[in-house]
Amino acid sequence: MWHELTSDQDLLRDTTSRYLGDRAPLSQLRKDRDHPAGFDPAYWTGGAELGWTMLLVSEDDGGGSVSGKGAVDLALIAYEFGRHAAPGPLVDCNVVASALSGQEGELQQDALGQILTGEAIASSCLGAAPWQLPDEAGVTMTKDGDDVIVNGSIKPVESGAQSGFLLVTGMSEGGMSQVLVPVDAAGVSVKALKSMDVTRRFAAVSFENVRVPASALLGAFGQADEEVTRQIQTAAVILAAESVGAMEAAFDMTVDWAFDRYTFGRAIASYQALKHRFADMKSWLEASHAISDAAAEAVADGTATAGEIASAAKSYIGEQGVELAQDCVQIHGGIGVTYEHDLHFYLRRVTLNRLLYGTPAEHRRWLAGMQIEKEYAA
Amino acid sequence: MWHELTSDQDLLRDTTSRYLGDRAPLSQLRKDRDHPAGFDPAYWTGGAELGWTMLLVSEDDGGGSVSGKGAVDLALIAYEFGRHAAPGPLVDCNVVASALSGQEGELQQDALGQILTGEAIASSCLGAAPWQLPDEAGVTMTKDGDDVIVNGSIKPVESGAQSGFLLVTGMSEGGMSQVLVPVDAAGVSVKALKSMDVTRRFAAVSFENVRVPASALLGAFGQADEEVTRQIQTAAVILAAESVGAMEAAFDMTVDWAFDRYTFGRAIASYQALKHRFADMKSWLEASHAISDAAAEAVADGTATAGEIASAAKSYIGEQGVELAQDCVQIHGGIGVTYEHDLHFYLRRVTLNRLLYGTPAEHRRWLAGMQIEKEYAA
Amino acid sequence: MSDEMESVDDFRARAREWINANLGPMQPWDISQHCDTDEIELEAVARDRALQRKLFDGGFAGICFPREYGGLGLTPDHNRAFNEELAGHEYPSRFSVPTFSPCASVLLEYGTPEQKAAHLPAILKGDEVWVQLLSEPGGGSDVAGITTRAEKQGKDWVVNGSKVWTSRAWWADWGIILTRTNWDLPKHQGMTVFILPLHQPGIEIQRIERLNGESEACQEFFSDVPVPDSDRVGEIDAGWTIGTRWMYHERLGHNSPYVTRPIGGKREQSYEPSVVGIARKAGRLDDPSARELIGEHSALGLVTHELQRRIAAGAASGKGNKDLSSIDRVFRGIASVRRSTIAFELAGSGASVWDEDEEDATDAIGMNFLMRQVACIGGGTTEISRNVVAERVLGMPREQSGDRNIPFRDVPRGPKRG
Amino acid sequence: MSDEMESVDDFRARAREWINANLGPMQPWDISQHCDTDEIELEAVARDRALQRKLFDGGFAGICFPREYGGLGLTPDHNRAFNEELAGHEYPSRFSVPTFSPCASVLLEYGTPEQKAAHLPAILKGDEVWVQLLSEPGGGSDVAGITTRAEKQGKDWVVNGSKVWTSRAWWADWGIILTRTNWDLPKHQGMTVFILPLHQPGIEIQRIERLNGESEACQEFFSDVPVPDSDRVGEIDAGWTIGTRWMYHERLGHNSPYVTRPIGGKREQSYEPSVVGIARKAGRLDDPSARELIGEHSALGLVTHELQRRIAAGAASGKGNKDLSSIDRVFRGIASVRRSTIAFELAGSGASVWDEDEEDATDAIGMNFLMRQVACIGGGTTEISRNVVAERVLGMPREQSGDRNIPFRDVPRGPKRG
Repeated sequence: MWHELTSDQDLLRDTTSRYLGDRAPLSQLRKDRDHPAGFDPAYWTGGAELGWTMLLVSEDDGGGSVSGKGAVDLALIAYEFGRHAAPGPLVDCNVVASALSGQEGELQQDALGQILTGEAIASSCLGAAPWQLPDEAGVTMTKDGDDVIVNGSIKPVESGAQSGFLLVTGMSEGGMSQVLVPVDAAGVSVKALKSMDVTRRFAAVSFENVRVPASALLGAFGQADEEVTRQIQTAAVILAAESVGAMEAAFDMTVDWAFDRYTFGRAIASYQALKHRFADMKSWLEASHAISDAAAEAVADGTATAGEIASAAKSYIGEQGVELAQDCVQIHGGIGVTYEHDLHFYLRRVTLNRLLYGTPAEHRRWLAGMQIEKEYAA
Repeated sequence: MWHELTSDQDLLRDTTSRYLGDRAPLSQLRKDRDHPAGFDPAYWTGGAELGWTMLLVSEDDGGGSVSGKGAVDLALIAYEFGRHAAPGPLVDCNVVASALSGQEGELQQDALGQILTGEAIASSCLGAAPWQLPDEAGVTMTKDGDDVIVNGSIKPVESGAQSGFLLVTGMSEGGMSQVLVPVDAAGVSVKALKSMDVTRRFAAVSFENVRVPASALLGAFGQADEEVTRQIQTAAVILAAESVGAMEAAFDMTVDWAFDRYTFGRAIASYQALKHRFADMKSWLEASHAISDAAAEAVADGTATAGEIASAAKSYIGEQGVELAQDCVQIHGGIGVTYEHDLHFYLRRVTLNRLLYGTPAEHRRWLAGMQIEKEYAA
Repeated sequence: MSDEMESVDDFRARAREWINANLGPMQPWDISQHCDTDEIELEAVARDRALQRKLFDGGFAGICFPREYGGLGLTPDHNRAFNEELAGHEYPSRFSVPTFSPCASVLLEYGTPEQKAAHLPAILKGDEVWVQLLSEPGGGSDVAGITTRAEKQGKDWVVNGSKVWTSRAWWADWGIILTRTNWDLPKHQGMTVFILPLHQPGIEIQRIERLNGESEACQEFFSDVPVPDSDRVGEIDAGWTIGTRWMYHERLGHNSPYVTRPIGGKREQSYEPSVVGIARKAGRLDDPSARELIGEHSALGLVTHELQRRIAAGAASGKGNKDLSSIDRVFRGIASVRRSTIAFELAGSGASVWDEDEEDATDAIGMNFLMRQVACIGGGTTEISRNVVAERVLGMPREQSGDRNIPFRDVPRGPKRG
Repeated sequence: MSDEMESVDDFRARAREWINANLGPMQPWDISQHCDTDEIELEAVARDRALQRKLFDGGFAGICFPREYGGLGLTPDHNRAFNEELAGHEYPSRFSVPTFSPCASVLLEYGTPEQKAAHLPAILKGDEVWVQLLSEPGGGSDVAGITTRAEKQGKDWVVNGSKVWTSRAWWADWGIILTRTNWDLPKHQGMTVFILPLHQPGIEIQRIERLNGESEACQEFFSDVPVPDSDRVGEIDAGWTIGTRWMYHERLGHNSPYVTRPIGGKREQSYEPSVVGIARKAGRLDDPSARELIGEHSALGLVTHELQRRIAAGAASGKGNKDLSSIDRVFRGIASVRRSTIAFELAGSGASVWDEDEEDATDAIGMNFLMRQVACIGGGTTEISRNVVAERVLGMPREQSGDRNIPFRDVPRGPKRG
């Protein structure tokens, strides 16, 4: 994480760290393995009180950041989520909250209020993504008079089965559109899925001729491309910071193991082949910190290269985070793949984070597109 | 190489090995750096006398193998070519010779005779390849009455500027076609190119409305797909075996170096981080031997899986051969990138072999196509 | 039965007839010993015990075991002939490894006549399933670094300590165990081998859950477990002599002449999901980069197969060095990791999140990926194999060790002691 | 000139004026010192000598060097101000490294007054270009393992041995050399530093051709080269004290306050070929797998840049450990290798075979690929950096070495001696 934090940022991070240590220790997460949501509602509302869902929301709408750079503050929390393999829809609630901030509709304001208090969970249904061709979209939206009709299905949707509001992105004439849909709207069906994670829950959501009024639109019909891009950058920042936290936890416990574990009368930390692998891992870890921090900063500032840096973070950490965690497993040996050991919580975290909001390959394709556009323009 | 060779095979390999050691030591190759062909004609005709160009040619046409498995015998020679980083168009002359074997036209028989004695060199101009989409072909062929008109350009063509005969593959109606074109035909132009290799020479060849009679066709117009596939398999076998030889030479000299080179009072062979890298390299080398041998055997026998195995060899060795050679450079340190050191001859060999007759990525795509076809058929 | 040995061909013919008359077709659980629930697994064990008894009663159990212990006293060629005839048929797979090899094999070579008489016939009749109690927590690749102790009490012994990674100990009957009996000698001296029944007071068996939910491996805790001296195998403090031979039989595994299992016939069915199928389900079959991954997966599979053949041929020809198998082990580990990763990459989000009601749920791909390093850990890590390749195949200097030529009690075993 | 030091701002203003009046725009050869032919290189050297003389005559040479040796006696802030004003202008790039740092810097710290008077003004006037004679054949990462010897003859010395990887020694004037003077002491003791003119009988300078055809590096062979004791730097046998400081100045390199070179202004031009351009030329711009490679290349570039910033920020804040730069070194090496490989992969056959008459010939891509490991070798190998990260950043045990606390003559140096 950052070399220099303000004291307010330090407090924010420290408070979350202690809260997670108290309320979501790994022993608790093991117990909640079959819990439908993965956590108690009080855990989430308590976190919301600490500011987990407000950092990207304008002050007018009841939000506010700690440092003036909401994405940077949020990355601090996400990092702690990663270090604790913490449950809870941090990514989706923040993505939806930031999308709703500044939206004046009644539904939007109501949803935002509930997300801010933690009373409701919201999910993003990314049924179309900027790295896809238009015909690859999973959700389509059409106009019917003043209404918008939504069709299609999308998975995985984080906390879909626990969610009150769905921010749905679909392909429509002219570009992408986004609507906010209460989960109980007619034609919406949600099915809980199984996942490789222990702490987080996912669902499949489908829309069958779901009709919503134009007032449910966020922005103009067919004009959401820029806003979607911004949301994915936000998600990339949170996921990257989470994965860096998880990588660091896995790395630290593996370094400790290497000092404690003796074989042939020597600590395994003394074997050069392992020392060199630790050096490589350390370089990946520091590089991940660096690009994660840079992405948070660039997205907070909305710089021209924010998209490139966010995709670089998402793709680099997506790939290298998993390789680091797997190398930690390898160095642990057989014990590293037991359920009793803590390592797998971090392995699962980075593995799933790799896939959410675009895989490394997808972000690389997107990044190439940006690069090509820039060079052609030059 | 094979665990079990017949005594005839052993003799063939040994004779070539000694011939190359005498006639093409690295000191000579250094001198011939700016030689237009990279070798004297007598070197090549001498090699032809040893059987370098006859192994895939039927006895009726003046050829003959040593063991009954021409591709296996040829792989033994190719392996020695790799170990010596030897000059000469072994791949192309054999590909063309095997294509001409059994062809009855006058031109074909004349060309084959000259290739067998080494008097003429022949090159394959692969202007269309099975891993390409038809519209990606570099050469097209059309019918005009009884003639075939060839258009397009293709590079790199091995020994193109030294060649007497060009076996040209192009896209035509119905599929690929192949014609044999004397290099002095009207409309053919050959331009010598620079390459990263020191020992081999390449050219660009272009065809501008080159008109050849139907008798120049090998097989029927538009029906050459299978034959082209077979030729690429043959080329893959030779290139793979060559690269295995080059890998082994690079690996052996690096193992020697690791024993001889002391740092901090210890042979570098005693450092575990390097020992483990040598172990990995050894596993790549043995795996390359294994798949190279299997490809030669399968292509010689024309088994149903010959295509898969040949592409596996070409793609695996193409990629891992280069990685092995580069790791050898790394372990040598600065001296490994000097011109005076021998290592770069092998690095260049495997690097260029990686690209000829399809890159690893191209062979993987082709292999995937075979796999998909097989599973859909099942 | 005459004293002259039946020819392999005659034996093969007789075996074929009996097998066809008595054994049903091979079942999936004969290859993969994975069972969805413990109940199903116990049923499978009972079925295997009965099958082993059927072989015994039919006169085909223990083909290479001596007649005096209930076997047939025939040659490895006879065993191979039987195994070839067995192809495609059901068989008692839970007896093959580790019961016959290494356990019964070690017993046959080093057991007392009384021990052999007591246990070998019981094994051949399907009454006893054995496990090997070798690995220890904190032991890993350093097999000879065991600290489970056996102490003399009168003329008998008491065992304390723990063993781990014992497959399926929770329903097995007997174990062969390597213990430390003398702490004043250097590491490789001072060990002794015993046999003991697994289910007795003083032995607690815990199952180890893996991160993918499977729990076939167990850990055993020994608290003052009494072992009579008559259950000692081999000389006191000479256990490592047995240990090296034990590990030889372990490496032989299914290829041991003491093991009954089908070989040849139609190629063993692969339970790996097809990457073509994975890519199709993910809608990526026409994506060129997905095709490159499919091709790479396929190429690595072929290379793995050919390398294995090459190493085996080298060993068979006598030209190869036995340490060459470590090359294969390194390669297989790396290739398997890459192949799991490719499958995961091709599956997209389906590998991590799935609908369990769907026909071809994709959970296995994700779990295989999470477990991918097992290919580089199980049966000796790739790190140890790399040492073997560098030191024994390439002849590079050995690693310094901190446990040679000093009393085992002084060997550094952790920062608290160091 | 008054005794009161000129303010940085005043100095900056005066420098700006002078620079604008006297120096032309920056030329490509100011950044890349590569010249296509030796003739062109010698012209560039002459031009740099004249430019350095122009700085000296203009009163802007050696800003941080003491006045008594021809410098200005100002502070690093003044030097930085000058360098910032120099942005975009031509400058004597062949003097910056290694002449000013480490050579002149070491001379300034350890030279005798006579040595400093003889050489520092000559350097500042553009009369002497220096090289460092440090690495040896067979030395590599083990810098202190040198075997080039200086032996006393009367009160003077005779040098024998060889140094290597000396950039551009073939046209340089003087060298600073680390030699071994006592073989009975342990490795890090028993070394002594001297200075000597490069072009004299007894010194043979050979250029080293790299596989890409470039030959800027040289090897020097010393045969009974006489060195007067007055050209000794520092105490006899205490050369490693100087050596560690010498390497500090070498690491500082272009960031040394003794070095004049433009900083800031428009970002330094990259000579790396664009991978988008490469893919376009190869006709692969729309191929999804090519796009993944382009994106990976771009991401690695961004990550490299951000990691460098992070490590620098850590160092600047004082929280970082100086060994952290080894993390950056490992990462840059690996990332650079991968990026060269991606460029090569995207170029297809164009990287290996090219038409030299074409506008944008692709030979550089292939040569970069063949030379890719230089990124993991030059300036200390990644292997050495990995040791530093493991041992000094993570605190893991040090490698055993075979050369500590024994007389240097007994250190194993090869199988023939071992």
